[in-house]
Amino acid sequence: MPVYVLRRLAQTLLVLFVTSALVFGGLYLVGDPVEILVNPQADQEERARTAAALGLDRPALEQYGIFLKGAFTGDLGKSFVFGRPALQVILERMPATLELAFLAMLMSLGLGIPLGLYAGLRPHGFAARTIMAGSILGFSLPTFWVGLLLIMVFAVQLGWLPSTGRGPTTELLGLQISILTWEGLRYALLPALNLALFKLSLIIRLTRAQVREQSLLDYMRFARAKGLPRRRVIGVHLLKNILIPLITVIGLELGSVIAFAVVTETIFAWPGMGKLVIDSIFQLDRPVVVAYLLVTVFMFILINLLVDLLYSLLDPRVRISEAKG
Amino acid sequence: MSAVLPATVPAPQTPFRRFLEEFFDSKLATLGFALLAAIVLVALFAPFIAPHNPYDLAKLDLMDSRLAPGEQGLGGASYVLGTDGQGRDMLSAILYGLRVSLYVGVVSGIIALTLGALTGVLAAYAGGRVEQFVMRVVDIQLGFPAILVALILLAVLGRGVDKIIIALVCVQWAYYARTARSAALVERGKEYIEAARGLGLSGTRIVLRHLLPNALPPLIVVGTVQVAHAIALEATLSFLGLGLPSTEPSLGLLIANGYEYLMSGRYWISFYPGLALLATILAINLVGDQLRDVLNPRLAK
Amino acid sequence: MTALLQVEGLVTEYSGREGRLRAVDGVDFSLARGEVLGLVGESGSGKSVTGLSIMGLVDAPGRVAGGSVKFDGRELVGLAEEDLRRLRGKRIAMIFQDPMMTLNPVLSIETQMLETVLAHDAVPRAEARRRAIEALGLVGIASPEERLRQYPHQFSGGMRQRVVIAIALLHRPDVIIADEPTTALDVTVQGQILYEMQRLVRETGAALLWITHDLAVVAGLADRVAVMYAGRIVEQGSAAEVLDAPLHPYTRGLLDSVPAANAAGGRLRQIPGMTPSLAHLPPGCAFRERCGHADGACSSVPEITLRAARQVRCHHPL
Amino acid sequence: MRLRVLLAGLALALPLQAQELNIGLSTPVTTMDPHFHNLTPNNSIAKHIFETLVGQDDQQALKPGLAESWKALDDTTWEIKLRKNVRWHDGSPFTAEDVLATLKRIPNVPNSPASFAIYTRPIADAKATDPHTVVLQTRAPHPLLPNDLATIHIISAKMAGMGTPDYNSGKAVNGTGPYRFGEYVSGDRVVLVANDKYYGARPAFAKVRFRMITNSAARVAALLAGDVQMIEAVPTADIARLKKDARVALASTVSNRVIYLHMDSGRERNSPFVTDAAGKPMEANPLRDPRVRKAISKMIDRNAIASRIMEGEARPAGQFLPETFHGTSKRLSPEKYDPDGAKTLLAAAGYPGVFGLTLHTPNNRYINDEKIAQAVAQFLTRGGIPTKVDAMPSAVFFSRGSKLEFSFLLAGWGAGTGENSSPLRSLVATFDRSLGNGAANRGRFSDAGVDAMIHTALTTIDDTKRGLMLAAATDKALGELTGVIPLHYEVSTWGVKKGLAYKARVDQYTLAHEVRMTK
Repeated sequence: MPVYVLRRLAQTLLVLFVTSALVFGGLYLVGDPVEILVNPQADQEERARTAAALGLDRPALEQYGIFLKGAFTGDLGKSFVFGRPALQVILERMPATLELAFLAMLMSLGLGIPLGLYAGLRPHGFAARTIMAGSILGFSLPTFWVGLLLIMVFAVQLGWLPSTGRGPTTELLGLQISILTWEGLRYALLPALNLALFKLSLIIRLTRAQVREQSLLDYMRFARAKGLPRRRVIGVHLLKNILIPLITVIGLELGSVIAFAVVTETIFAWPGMGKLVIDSIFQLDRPVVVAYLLVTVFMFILINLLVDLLYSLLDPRVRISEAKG
Repeated sequence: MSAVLPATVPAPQTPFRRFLEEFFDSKLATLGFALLAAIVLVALFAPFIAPHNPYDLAKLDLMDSRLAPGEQGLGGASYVLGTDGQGRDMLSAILYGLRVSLYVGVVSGIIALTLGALTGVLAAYAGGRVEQFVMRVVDIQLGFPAILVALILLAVLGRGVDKIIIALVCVQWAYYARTARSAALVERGKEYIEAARGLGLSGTRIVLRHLLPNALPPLIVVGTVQVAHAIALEATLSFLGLGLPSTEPSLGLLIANGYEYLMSGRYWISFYPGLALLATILAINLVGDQLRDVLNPRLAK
Repeated sequence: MTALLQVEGLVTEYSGREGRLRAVDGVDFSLARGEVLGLVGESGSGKSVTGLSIMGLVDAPGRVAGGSVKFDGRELVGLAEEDLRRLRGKRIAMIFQDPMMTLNPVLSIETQMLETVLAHDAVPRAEARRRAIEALGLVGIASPEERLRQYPHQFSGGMRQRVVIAIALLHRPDVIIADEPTTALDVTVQGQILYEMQRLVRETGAALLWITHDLAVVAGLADRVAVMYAGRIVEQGSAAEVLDAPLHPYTRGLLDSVPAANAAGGRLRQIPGMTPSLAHLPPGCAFRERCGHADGACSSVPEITLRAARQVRCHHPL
Repeated sequence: MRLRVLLAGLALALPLQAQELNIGLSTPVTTMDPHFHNLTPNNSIAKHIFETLVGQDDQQALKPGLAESWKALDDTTWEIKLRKNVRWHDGSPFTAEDVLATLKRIPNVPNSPASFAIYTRPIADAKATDPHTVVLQTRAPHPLLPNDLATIHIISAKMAGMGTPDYNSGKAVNGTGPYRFGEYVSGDRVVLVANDKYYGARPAFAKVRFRMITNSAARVAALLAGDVQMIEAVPTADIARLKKDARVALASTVSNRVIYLHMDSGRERNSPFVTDAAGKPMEANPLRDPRVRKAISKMIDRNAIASRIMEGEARPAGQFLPETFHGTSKRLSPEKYDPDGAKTLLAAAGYPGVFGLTLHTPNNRYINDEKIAQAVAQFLTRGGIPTKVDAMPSAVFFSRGSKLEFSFLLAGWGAGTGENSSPLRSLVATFDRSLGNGAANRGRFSDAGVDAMIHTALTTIDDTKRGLMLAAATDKALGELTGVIPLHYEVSTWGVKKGLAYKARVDQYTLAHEVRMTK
């Protein structure tokens, strides 16, 4: 197993390198950051000064070379906008996004699996059809639209939850976390729900499809023939078999939830890194965008690795083949 | 379980007719199909059905902007679903928008599915280094958050239907590849593939006749979700100011344009396009669900 | 012998696109303590559904639509699910055809055995474990303690079926319904399992309903034989009599198509025609279109007639 | 950056107090260093904590700030008298040393993406003649020095050596203004607390929390939900509804920002987005002809755009700045909607119905920018010039625009100094790197007469004379030559909870110390 992990980490480095080159090149092509950073009143001299101060007066390849050199020592450059190390800017915003993604994932799993189970076990009932219709609603409505609707209903009309922003935070292992207190959680509920909606639909559908397939298999019948209570047949025999394929999806989706936070954070004024990166793209703050992508890609690969490990933990069949390979 | 219907039953009709019969067995699926057919027809013939041409700038009148549904404009024209901020007839815009959205969603979906399914199945078939390499590329692609790839790509490419299709294919193919590979992987391990290899069947034949069909049901599930996702993603990109040119709006873009009017009570500017989007995605999913059930040999009764 | 399991007029229907189908259409038989009954038929004849109907395991869109199943004097049709559950695995056990599919792939053998013990008896885990090990030993699995910790995929097909049998035997059930448990296995393994089953039934005194399409298996195992065709039992009697001198043309046909019964090098005899779809059964005797003896009388459904200790459902018994 | 989490958290949990004000900002504040990034939201926050020598009222008229008075001793020498009773937040007195330290720091802020050096560059020398008098020497006659000084936030000499990180953490933030630094969470909020020892009017709120809510619909929702009591940049779509809402009051004023069209009047041939009527590239560049530009101007119904697209939140423009500003023309009024006149002019120029255009516009920079462009295209297409719209994010737009990749573009200009010389010099003066002229002249309009007038005006110290010259330059550049086509002035609107009042400002700053309680 350690060899396997090491090999994956080595591949990760390669991936990160490719990522950085692509994004660097891409953003270089989009436009000149100086144009967007300087005050409109600035004259040509001030523009030249800005370009020089940010190292933008050098050829693109040289700029990338400088970036690479720094990257090897863990320095991903300074944000044009904030004038601070890009990595620091990102890491500062990361807990906010992670807690939102975590909460959203929790919601979509906590609701999606039971609902999907139900819809799969009683596929022809009224409730199941309602659940499935609802799930279609969940991924056909654009996130931004639903987001505003949630704000209008729960904050403006009903006044139950705060409309925007992040609540008070408490420190946990050196990170600022807001969802540990009820007050903080109140702020996180709407954005997390907004973010969860799409995944919730996906999980419901996947779970249902899995349930429908698995419940026809003989092991399910045998479990009942053994006289096991229904609770155990579904809760252990069925669920464990469903969870295995779901784990892969969940791993994938966690990454995409983090990325999709971009939209939700914009609407709910959630100070996470998604909102930061949108601003950074529009301001051509290249160091931040590159650092963000490196961080998320790294995180994603890490999640993937964890999923693979978890997978082999859950599925005895994989454990063996992994040992062989 | 030994089947209730004996497998040796004489086929009373061609497989295709059987497929049709099974497909239309469900009322819901029939409804979905009818809805989808209607939507596709409406989209195809939008220029003949639509009361106005929403793309013709010379025909738009700013003075008719933001009319409520049913209100009459200055020129005497009446607008069943109202007008948007530019004085564009919403009904016509929705009809034309359907066209754009379907085109973008379906074309990008088909290209991505073909590309993804082929790479995924080939990876599963080839195994070893090829598989490792392909799956690593897929991981890289999936590691890039879809919306960000699209954002940067579109920032570089600019706006346009072709550009958004490129962006959507780029962010979607990996999902299909991954799904196809894992489905094919399960099949690859099965005895009949060993047998097929043993029989000396060619690689292409095994891939095309055995691996691909078995990978199809999960691909269709992913596909129906992804087409819907593509249409919604396109709307989101438009919301963020990228995507399609605003003078030729898709449904998503119409919703995005109407977004700012939501708070002000001018609901129709984004509500009706939203309804159309919902109907489209609903229809696609109803059809997709039934397709999956009918095509899935394990679910067949 | 008093009947432990008494099945009378059992009807199981499936509702589908083509209307309601009777997969089991008025089946009667009984099973006595310690007896082995072979239920024989082609695939699709309804024999598996009969087994499931007894267990109360028929899933939607199917349902037991009529008749009665009495177990030890107690009516099972219409019994509350919880009461049925208490019987399943405890007093009536079932073994399925494909051992590769019967065991849950992601749970260890230990989990799958212990849960069966604990579902019916409130005993400490250690006791449940002891019973599991004992059951594994009983079916001839070497070093059972070690194998207990393993997962299904670490077992060969034959070994898995032994595990399944061990699970079925955990509570020393009164009735075991075995649905083609050897069909999916290699011939040599098949022989071993058959031998074990026979031995175990004799040791535990359980009654056995052995569902199969293989007459050769029945010949060596069963005390009595019932032959099913298109949802109905067409012939029933002691194994020796039915196999030696079948009364129903269908039984005859089945016997003739067993390779051993044919002279070496000679042409294999077959039943003409195909098994009909339940949806397109001919009116009257279901076998009539494939039967050499069919005439006008066969357009009405034949009643069961008794001949000594044998039953046959035919207008023209051989 | 240290987060005063618990404190803020408790405050959020409490019911709203009269002494607390929550404001929803439309753009993120990126730093607490008043000299790091010359950006409206940053300057707006800085104005609470720091002060400038010269102040500006809500109409950008100059008024005393930290300086009691200023006067030009000669063409290049200015004497500035400082206010005497001012103390820094840390208690130390404010003196001329602080001013000198500030002027020295401004050009030397490392990594600054947009420095304030454009305002200090004209100053050749600065010295203190006594603790409360500063004498500034300019390189050339520079009449706009007081306007420039109105943008420079004075920091205490003690903190001049501190870097931007120290400001962001709050360690170095030491001002003289009505509010003191409380907390800054990047991308989320800025919290300020009242400076009770302020020499001027005491601020009405003990604590002000600025929250960055960039999405405009969400900002309105936050106001309606009561999460904030004030928002800036109320979106035009919601104005009508908010006007009717008894819970809120609106404050608005015409701003100093004009939305205009720039045309490629530089290239003689092969302007990239000028096509013939069929959409094929065209060699001739009709946009060089002032009559064509005038015709385009006449095709546009500014009132329709103001009322329909902007929902009344704009005023049709005839020049760069509303007439109340210094140096504006008294003769120019918004071009009348006159499609027939336009046709006549086009015919006279020899281009009736022979060419088409693509109008490039940013889609996230100005209020309704993309929609205005669509409306313009609508009018032009109907007027006989088939026009397409290509909208893009401002990052792409300005990069391409400055590389002269467009033929016809929509942009906006806010006169930061509050004087007409700013747009004249940047938009219509001939592009000249050494003079710093025409930096935003993306149409490369050039006219020697206009250049000469601007140059003279910029070296004339006398305000009245300079004003007349600027007005004359405007008449020529816009009225006569139509160097750019002004469309409208944006109206800036703030929304406040009933019971509060805000005097809307032309410079679009949101200043908490200008918010009053009405009951």
